[in-house]
Amino acid sequence: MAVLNYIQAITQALKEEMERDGKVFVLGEDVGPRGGVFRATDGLYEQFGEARVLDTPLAESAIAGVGIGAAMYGMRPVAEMQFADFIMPAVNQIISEAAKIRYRSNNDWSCPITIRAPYGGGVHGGLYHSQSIEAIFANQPGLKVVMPSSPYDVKGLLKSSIRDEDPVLFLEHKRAYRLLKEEVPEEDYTIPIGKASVKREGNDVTVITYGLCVHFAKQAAEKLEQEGISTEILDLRTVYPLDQEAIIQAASKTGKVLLITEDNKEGSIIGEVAAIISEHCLFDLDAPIKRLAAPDVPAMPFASPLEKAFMMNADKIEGAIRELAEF
Amino acid sequence: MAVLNYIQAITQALKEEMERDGKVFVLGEDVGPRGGVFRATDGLYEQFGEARVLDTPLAESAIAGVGIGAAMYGMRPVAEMQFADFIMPAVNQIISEAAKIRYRSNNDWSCPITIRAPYGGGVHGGLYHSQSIEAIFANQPGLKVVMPSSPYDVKGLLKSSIRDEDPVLFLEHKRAYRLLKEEVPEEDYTIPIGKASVKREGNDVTVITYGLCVHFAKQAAEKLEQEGISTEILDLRTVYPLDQEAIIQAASKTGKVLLITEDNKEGSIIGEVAAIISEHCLFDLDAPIKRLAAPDVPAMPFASPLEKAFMMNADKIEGAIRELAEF
Amino acid sequence: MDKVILSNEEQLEMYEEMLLARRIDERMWLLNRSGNIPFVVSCQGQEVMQVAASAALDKNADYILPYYRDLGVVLHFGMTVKEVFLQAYAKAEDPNSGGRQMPGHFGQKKNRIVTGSSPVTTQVPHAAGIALAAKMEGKSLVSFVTMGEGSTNQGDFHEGLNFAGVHKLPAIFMVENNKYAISVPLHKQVACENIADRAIGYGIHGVKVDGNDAHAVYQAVKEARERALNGDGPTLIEAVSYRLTPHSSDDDDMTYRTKEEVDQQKSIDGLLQYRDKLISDGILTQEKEKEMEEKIKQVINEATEYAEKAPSADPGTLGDYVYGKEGQ
Amino acid sequence: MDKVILSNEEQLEMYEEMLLARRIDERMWLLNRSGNIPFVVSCQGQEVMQVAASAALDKNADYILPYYRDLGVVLHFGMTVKEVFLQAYAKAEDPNSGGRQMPGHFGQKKNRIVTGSSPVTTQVPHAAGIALAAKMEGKSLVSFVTMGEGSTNQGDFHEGLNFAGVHKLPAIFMVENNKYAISVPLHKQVACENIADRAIGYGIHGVKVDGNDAHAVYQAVKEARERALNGDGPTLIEAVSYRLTPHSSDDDDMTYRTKEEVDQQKSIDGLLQYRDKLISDGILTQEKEKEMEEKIKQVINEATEYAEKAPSADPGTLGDYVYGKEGQ
Ligand SMILES: Cc1ncc(C[n+]2csc(CCOP(=O)(O)OP(=O)(O)O)c2C)c(N)n1
Ligand SMILES: Cc1ncc(C[n+]2csc(CCOP(=O)(O)OP(=O)(O)O)c2C)c(N)n1
Ligand SMILES: [Mg+2]
Ligand SMILES: [Mg+2]
Repeated sequence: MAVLNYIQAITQALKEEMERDGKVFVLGEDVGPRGGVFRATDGLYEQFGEARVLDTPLAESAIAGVGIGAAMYGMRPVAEMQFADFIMPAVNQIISEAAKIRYRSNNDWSCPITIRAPYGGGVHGGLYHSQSIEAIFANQPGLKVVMPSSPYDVKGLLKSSIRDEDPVLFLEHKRAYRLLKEEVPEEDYTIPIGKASVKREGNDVTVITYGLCVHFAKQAAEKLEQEGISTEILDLRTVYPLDQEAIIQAASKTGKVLLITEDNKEGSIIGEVAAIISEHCLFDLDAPIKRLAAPDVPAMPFASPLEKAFMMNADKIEGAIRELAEF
Repeated sequence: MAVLNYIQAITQALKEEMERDGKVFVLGEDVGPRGGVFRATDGLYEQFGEARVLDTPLAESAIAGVGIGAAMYGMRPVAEMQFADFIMPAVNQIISEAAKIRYRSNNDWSCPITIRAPYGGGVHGGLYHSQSIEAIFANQPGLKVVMPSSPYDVKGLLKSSIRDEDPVLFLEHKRAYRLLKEEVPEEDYTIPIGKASVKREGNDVTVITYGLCVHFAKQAAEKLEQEGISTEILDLRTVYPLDQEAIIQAASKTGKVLLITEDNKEGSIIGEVAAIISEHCLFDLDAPIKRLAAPDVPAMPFASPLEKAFMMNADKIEGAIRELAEF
Repeated sequence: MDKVILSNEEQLEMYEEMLLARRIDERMWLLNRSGNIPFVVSCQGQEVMQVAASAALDKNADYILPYYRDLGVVLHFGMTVKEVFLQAYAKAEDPNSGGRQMPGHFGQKKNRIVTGSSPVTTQVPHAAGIALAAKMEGKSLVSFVTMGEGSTNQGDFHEGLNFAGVHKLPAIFMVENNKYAISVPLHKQVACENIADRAIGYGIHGVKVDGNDAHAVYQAVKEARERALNGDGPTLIEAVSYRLTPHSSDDDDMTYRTKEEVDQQKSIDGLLQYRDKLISDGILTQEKEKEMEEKIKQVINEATEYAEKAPSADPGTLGDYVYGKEGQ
Repeated sequence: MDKVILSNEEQLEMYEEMLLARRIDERMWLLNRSGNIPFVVSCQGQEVMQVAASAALDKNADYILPYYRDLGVVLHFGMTVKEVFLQAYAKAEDPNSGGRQMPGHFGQKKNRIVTGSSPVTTQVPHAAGIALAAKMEGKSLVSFVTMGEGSTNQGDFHEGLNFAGVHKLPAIFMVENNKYAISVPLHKQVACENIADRAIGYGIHGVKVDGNDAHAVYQAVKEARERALNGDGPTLIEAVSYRLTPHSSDDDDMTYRTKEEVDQQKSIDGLLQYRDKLISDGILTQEKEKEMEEKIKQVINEATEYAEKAPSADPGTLGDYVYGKEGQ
């Protein structure tokens, strides 16, 4: 097994899926000879040619919409949004079309498209290259929103997404691309969409989070272990629809719940997680549900001091877990 | 004081604001001679002329974007989306632009636009003329989302929105247009954005909701009163950003909370409301927080039996309040 | 391409299909006004271009992405009259959506009628995507997509046609220019002389035809299809006619146009023009016409009756088909 | 309009502004490569069209909506070199955004430089909106908006130009065609011969000019402005040049184009062409040029130093200006 970083795992998943199934193709801005601005599609153009690795015009609604058309025909398009922030022009195609095609046609048509987009901050991207956009799409039945937290997960989940019968919005944390490394099997494997994963067992405090925050939470938990604070970490992996059962179980286990997101607090994914807990296992709680999130400002600023103040990190999480443990 | 229905109150607010301030103008599809497909702009074209009542090309991103440009210049545009479902092509303009203009320019520029859109179902509108779309926008600091529940409120809140220094997404329930009637003052008045309103005092169960559901909740509460169940109803009025204080107070008051939305359940506004409660007054609760919402299907179907099954109504609410009261 | 010659048979078939669409639409209005069905959105005034265009396609291979007025198109591609009424009544058996969508939202996979939504113009990039897929798979087919002229002002029109142009896709974009977008007249929608002039901005072929002239439309689509299959890329066709009814059964068109204007347009109704031509060419006789009308009436009666009696969707199915089977 | 004659003075001023933009940009790359500033997105190769176009506007009345490469435009409209460096260093005093946005995201209300974002082309409908507002208020001014040629494929381009066309707004849309959208070459972006050809689809005037020819650009914008103020509606101008640098400091352009191609383009660099012209016309002398360079260098040095030392944004301001004062 080779150690891969997060983006290498993505590239490998794409390559393997394209080899496995001739109906899989990728389209997006700069995905061709350039191999993507982050190099997620590195080498694919050379291997599969321009018919299956399409540099598109700069038009996100067309990238999604053309992909949707091809998916309805029976292909397995993997569309790339260069940055998640630039998915906004494609919202109509994703929400009005992709998410509703199966339901509106009473199961006659379907739309097996995967839309990949790098999200998240801490990369000096400023307001428009740092956003967490999942909340916009996390109220759209018919759509699935997957946000893997590690190289192993990202490979298995991307394969599942491409093979899924329905549209999947696949959000990759761009800071994770080169930051996170781990052993990733060369053989084919998939990870089920819709299932959360316990990334760490613990008894004092339950952290529920997703994406890059899982990494920060692990760092914090390791540190706190030395203080004798034992942290359970549940990685949501799929943020829509949520794995209710896993959430209820993890929350009930310790009775003290810390929900973390890199997104602005109000209206974020973790609000729904809190709602599920307060609906299903309120009486198992020993402390109010605590949410740790970015401040409610439009997006992460560029200047380092501001970016740092906005961005989630292990220290902020450590403090919050400790506070909860001491409650 | 005259009795007006909900849409007449809107028309009156528009007319009065256009008379008051020459910088106010309306733009949208069919808002001119046709007076809007619901007739919200009835008579405005005749009174103010085509320079201030603009029939636009069929292009929502331009309706929003042109409005945003005019607002940055110093005008007070009121843009109409013909149906809230058709706001999707304008998401980029609303989220990337309107919501972020003040913040990104460090207070140098601002964007005082009001975007009106009729939302909601129960009108035989099928999947694309019935949607609740507020959740998509309820994670965007810089933007305000207002959803009035009555003719009195809609007039006062629309005036506040037009006068607001920042972008407001103003969502009107299209079934309320002709269903709801009440006395509406002819003199000028405004209602503050960001403040919830107690629509009914009660001691047993707290209902927190917004939009047309307030009407249904009132009907249910009246009926239950005869059974001796006393219901407090908090109308959120502004669903983003939420009035936390009012929510905490209303939830704490009875300790039994029913949250209601016409939207799909997962990821809806009421998830955030539940999160606020579970963060701030968990120990004041005597029952798990209960949520009553539409099923998680892509949108409200057209056929009557399906529409009825999807749509919120007083009976469903009555049952849920009773259940909670008996907990 | 040389001028296509249509046989008498073919012409009669086309005419009958146009007439069928018209008669169905008229029945819909009756049913709506009598409170039997909640909503109608009409094809009246556009049947000629719809049927003529469809007739120039290969209904056993091509994919169509019709918009809500395209009754003539879907009839040609195999949707039965019964099915059309089932969707008007929003019954469970409706093959388009099982009653989930409003009438006029077509979709039927077995006939390659691609499911459509209400937000206009989203189907345009889909048409490009289907053409792209067909090209990738080396299939000899085209995708044919229609929209109103007002809808050509949406961003998706621009993005879809540009994509198709760059990739020289086998797609045909037909704009049914009926001069109004609900109440907004053409000159408030666009400032250009012709919608077809937009083709040059996408490096594709553009052509404007009289949408009331069946043979002109047929010829234009035939040529566009040949171009597409020859690898010469997409075509933008603007077919001009007029919307003879209000926008829908919820509209009152007298708030924005005059009866005189509508009456004048009714006098040049393409359906009547084609009828007169077929009569004067000796292809249609009074007798044949009567036969046709009777047959159509019977089919419509049967379909109406069937649809009216057909069971409604079961509320228990509300949650079905949000997602398909698991993806692994 | 007759050919505009520019005085020697005016020509020298334009040239100096172009040169200033180039020298600032070069300094930015040095600062980036030495680790002083995190990001550069360049104007190099587009200074000529930027300054020439701006010079044809009224910098005391017109509104401009520049895109990220438009250093030449914002300098002309009054942004100081110091301010330019303050934004490159993302310092609190940066008038564009107080360090909140990446470099190249301009905005300065006092100079009518309209705040911009990163998603391309959103500024195009804004330009229409500003022109609409100006028209409503009876002001004698135009809005001038620029974008790359790749950005003309976004829906907002189509919707914005169509709106401006229908309402005959006093707006000028200038496409800075530098032949690439990051790695994607022009022929994969569009299939049309000229971006300017898109004008016909909006019923507006379209013109293509050599973006390396200062006087041609000046003339085109001057005429467009006159047209706008005369009520003759908007103009689409395509100005063609080449992007001489990688897309940004994060890009490696050698993955998608050759050094030969870039070198060839450098040999026809508009800035050099204009310099040579001014020299051969006897307007610029070696001496004057040296003076200019020295002056520019000094201004840049001072600005760099100032910006480097200026305080960063205080994290305590992170929550400021999400909303303004209350709306009642
Ligand atoms: C994105 C979007 N905006 C608004 C509407 C509401 N609407 C339905 S039809 C229509 C007019 C369409 O005009 P046109 O494209 O000319 O087609 P026609 O109805 O004239 O055939 C409008 C505005 C819609 N369906 N979708
Ligand atoms: C909506 C959107 N999609 C993608 C991007 C990422 N991006 C930034 S610049 C660029 C290329 C722009 O090309 P062009 O318009 O030709 O301008 P140029 O950079 O060549 O001057 C892309 C794809 C973006 N900023 N916005
Ligand atoms: Mg029309
Ligand atoms: Mg370019």
